[in-house]
Amino acid sequence: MALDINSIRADFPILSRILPNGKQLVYFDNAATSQKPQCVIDEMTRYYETYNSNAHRANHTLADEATTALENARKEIAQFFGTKPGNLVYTSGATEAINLVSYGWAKYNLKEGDVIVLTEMEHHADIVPWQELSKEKGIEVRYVPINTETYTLDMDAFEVAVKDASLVCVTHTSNVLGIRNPIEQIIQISKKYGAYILLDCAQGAPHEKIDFSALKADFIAISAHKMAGPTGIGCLLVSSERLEEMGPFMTGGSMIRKVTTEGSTFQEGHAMFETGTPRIAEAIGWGAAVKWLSQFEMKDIHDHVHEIAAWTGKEMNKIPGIKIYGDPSNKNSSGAVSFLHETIQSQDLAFLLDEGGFAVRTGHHCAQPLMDALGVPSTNRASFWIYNTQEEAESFISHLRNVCERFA
Amino acid sequence: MALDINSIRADFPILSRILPNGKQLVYFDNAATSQKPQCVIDEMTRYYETYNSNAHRANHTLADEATTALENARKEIAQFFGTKPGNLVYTSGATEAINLVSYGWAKYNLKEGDVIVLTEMEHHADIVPWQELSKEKGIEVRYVPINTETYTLDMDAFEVAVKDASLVCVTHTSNVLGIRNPIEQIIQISKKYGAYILLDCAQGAPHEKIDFSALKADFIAISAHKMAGPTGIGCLLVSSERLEEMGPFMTGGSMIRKVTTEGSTFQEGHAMFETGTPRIAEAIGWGAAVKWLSQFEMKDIHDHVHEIAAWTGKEMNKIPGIKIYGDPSNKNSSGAVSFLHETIQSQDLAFLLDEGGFAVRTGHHCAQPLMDALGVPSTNRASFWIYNTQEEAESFISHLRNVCERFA
Amino acid sequence: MEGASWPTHLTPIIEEFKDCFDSMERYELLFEYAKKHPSSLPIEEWNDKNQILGCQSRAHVKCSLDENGLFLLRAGADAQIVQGLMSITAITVNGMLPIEVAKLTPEFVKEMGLKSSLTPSRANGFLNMFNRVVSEAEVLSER
Amino acid sequence: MEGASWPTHLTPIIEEFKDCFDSMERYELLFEYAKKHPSSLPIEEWNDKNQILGCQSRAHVKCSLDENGLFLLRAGADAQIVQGLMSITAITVNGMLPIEVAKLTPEFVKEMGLKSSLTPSRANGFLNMFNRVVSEAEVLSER
Ligand SMILES: Cc1ncc(COP(=O)(O)O)c(C=O)c1O
Ligand SMILES: Cc1ncc(COP(=O)(O)O)c(C=O)c1O
Repeated sequence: MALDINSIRADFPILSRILPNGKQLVYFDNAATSQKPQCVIDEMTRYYETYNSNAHRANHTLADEATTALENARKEIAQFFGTKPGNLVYTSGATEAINLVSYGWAKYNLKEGDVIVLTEMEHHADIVPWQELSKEKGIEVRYVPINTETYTLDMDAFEVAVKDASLVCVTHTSNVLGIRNPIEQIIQISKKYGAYILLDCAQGAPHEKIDFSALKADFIAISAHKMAGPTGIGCLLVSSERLEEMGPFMTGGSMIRKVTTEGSTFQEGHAMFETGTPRIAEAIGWGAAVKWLSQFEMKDIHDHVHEIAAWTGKEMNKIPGIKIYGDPSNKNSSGAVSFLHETIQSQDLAFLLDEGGFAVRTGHHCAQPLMDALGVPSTNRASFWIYNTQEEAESFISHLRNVCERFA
Repeated sequence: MALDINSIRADFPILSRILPNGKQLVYFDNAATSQKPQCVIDEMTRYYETYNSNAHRANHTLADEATTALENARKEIAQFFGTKPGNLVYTSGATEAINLVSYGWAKYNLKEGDVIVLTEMEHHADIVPWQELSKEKGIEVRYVPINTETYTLDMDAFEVAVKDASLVCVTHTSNVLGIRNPIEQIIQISKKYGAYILLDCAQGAPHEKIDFSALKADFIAISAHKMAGPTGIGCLLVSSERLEEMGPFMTGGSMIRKVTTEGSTFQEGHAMFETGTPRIAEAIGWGAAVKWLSQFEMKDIHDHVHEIAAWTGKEMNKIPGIKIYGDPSNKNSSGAVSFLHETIQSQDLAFLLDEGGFAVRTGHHCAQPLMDALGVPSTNRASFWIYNTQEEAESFISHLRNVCERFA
Repeated sequence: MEGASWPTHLTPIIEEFKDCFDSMERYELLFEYAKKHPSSLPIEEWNDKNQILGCQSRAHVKCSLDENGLFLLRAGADAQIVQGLMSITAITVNGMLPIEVAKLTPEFVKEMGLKSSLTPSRANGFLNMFNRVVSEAEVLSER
Repeated sequence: MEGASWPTHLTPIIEEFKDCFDSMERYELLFEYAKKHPSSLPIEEWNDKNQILGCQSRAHVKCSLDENGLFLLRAGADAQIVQGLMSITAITVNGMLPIEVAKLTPEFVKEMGLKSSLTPSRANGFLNMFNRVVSEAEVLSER
């Protein structure tokens, strides 16, 4: 079913923003963060205005309401991702979720000589924690290369790398290339060789239904802010088997069972990893975002975004001097289109696009190893989501063509 | 100058809340979390509605506005705490701030046999991280006892414990007893013996001007949500000397300088500890909270709260069967008044107070070692802040008296 | 909902609560029921096995069948509100067939005007105890 | 503000920018200035010492005094917008006394209608370079 984009746009107050230079905002920086529908903003406001209270161990009405809302959000979000509330650990985002796997699971379960497999297209969030662990514990980190013609993972190299690996950490979708990795195949091969699997779904979750139970991954990291939710929250989805193997990471209140001056015992399950005052407003906001998203089929969102991205890619290819990194025409690609102009430097291009009201991201996108593989220091990246329109893409292409003609 | 409480109350929409049982909310759970003034809620809404964008490496208008707001908030908050923006590391709260000291400083700088001094009145957030570090690195943890008559720290025992200590971790103000520790003296003695000092100011910051430069502590942990700010954010204040000694904790995007498949180099200063998408809305909200607080003298807030707490304590003492833990009459005490009834169990009392609309907290308050020292499993705790009134305290005492008469 | 979801011998107790002037009076009544628990579990028998987890106060439950194969609930909690609710639960379930007990819902608490005792995050004291009773009844009915 | 905060020989350039039809035209003009940088720093001389930190693009600055003790700014950036601004800065400061350069503010960029190049979080390319020039001028004026 086609989405009613006009009515969707009406849910996002920011989309009518006029920039200081008088231009209408065209927001094409969705891979960095998405905008938030009014209902998400309102739910957080309602929390602060009517029932703000610390959660857990609640013995008054407000605390009870806040705790209930917090736990209902967990249920809602867990269900959205095809898992149980007990398998969802709230974190501050995908980055903290991956650090939690490193500190809370790998630290306790991997040993010197063990192998972790990454790919060249990982975000720094899925590289640096493993490099640090590698330094500390003598773990070997391997990088699966990408084919720089097709921009896809070298699956032969993957199969070689995974043979004696303990953990495979792969991004569902590249935030730079928009390429969606063959995660089902990656999971299947990893399992064949007995390796556990962490999926970085920061980019995948806004574009595709992530069904944790069906995928049978061990860990999945997600950020709320890229999928209509607020800043400051995300989660780690973790299988019950891996959860059992985990030990404490950050410690303090709430995650304990009993504290004495002699020592402490900890809660079990997700509670062991959620210490301190919870991100209450954030969880409630994310719950509202997931509810908002649930009125659509993720497949429809993907198709809509893909259509714009594919068209934009096609038109960009017609502009002399523009080179695309990735393959927006691929049916599985997400809405991220990375490109460079051969003579207009990327920061300059960003400025000139901004002058037209177009918000695109420019830089290494926290993926320097991928930049190295592509042989460029940075790219410009336009990334689309549910509320973007064909008209926006058309005006973007027309402005880009104009800029290229005048500044090349 | 006396505060205009009526006009202050008008800033807090939640205070006019009528509970489901028809009672007017009387919010006395401020030590758990404070309420938020409208301007704080509005600033976050304005962010989401008009300039939401990922921050840093900004090359478009929205990203620029978001980054500027994020960094202005850092300046505002740092200034409020008497320090420079570079000495403030954003965390998710006081708990994460203390874990950051443990993982980011102590792990790199303490060794087997070193001594950490805590007190019996610490919150679990300032106990469990040190117990964990102790297990991992063979560090000795000492607990300074409290005098259970005066509810104050045994300073003689402190002076003995600190003699060969490397780090002293003390709460500025007890969240259970309301007792404010002699932190200036503690810092001075610690320095005399060459021990570094971490102050847990989660409870201190809402009640007193925390001047990091004047105090000359090494680390200070703070939560925004207890001082009119949003959930999900707090900070670690850290001296430039200690900052230099710190190494990476959570890793990923933003905190790096350069990532290659061979290894990575990191940013310096606070940037090394802020990885992933920042808590943008939260920082902006906290900035607004600090601005809101800045219109008052913290001393006036303290005096106002102290007056209510002292009066409430005095009246409670007149109710047969009620025993207070702490000394609300002490001029330095914060607005937390812990109490128990000799026959009405604390959970029952919490329920019966809630029936009257009074939100008080009941439990071990994440301070089980203190509960052990006091010889009780839990307390009821009423805690006051800037917007509470003498009238609220009077109706509370009258309801409490009634409950005690009927249920004892 | 069709019909009452509790045994008829509970109705007079429910009525008693409904007749209370206000919630304070209801809680007074509940405290009285706590004192006249028909089969309270003495503190000596409280142990890890019969403890209810997730409770903020200490609460213990022991379910068995009497010589006639009928349900016997023994429960003890240090909070009187929880103990009062368990007392009423015991009055309700003692002497019932376990298979009947297994079908019980805590609906009656709402009817008594003590709804706030039922919200899962707060008084999980009582709700957790009640759920334990129901699941033990299920097990006992399968014997 | 009282009076212009830039040397008078900058005024014709500022006027040139003010006469532009729109921002796109202004940036075209800026690109031209980037090309006619009076004393650009060749890429061979870019090194860690003269690199501007915190820039998103690569930018390098070398300040010195000529034989007459007058300021000479050599700068190179791979972004043309930054290079254009540095070119105009060089036109401005070259031949000035270092003590005068030390007093300069980047006000003229705003006046030229390129304000958005000045926000600290975005184009810290140019701002950081400019601040480096001013602080090196300070040092050089104390010689
Ligand atoms: C004294 C003290 N320290 C630390 C904390 C932990 O703060 P947070 O839960 O915001 O991380 C609290 C709050 O409960 C506290 O009262
Ligand atoms: C693929 C990928 N992984 C991880 C992250 C990190 O997410 P966050 O910054 O929300 O922690 C991002 C977002 O930038 C991403 O695109």
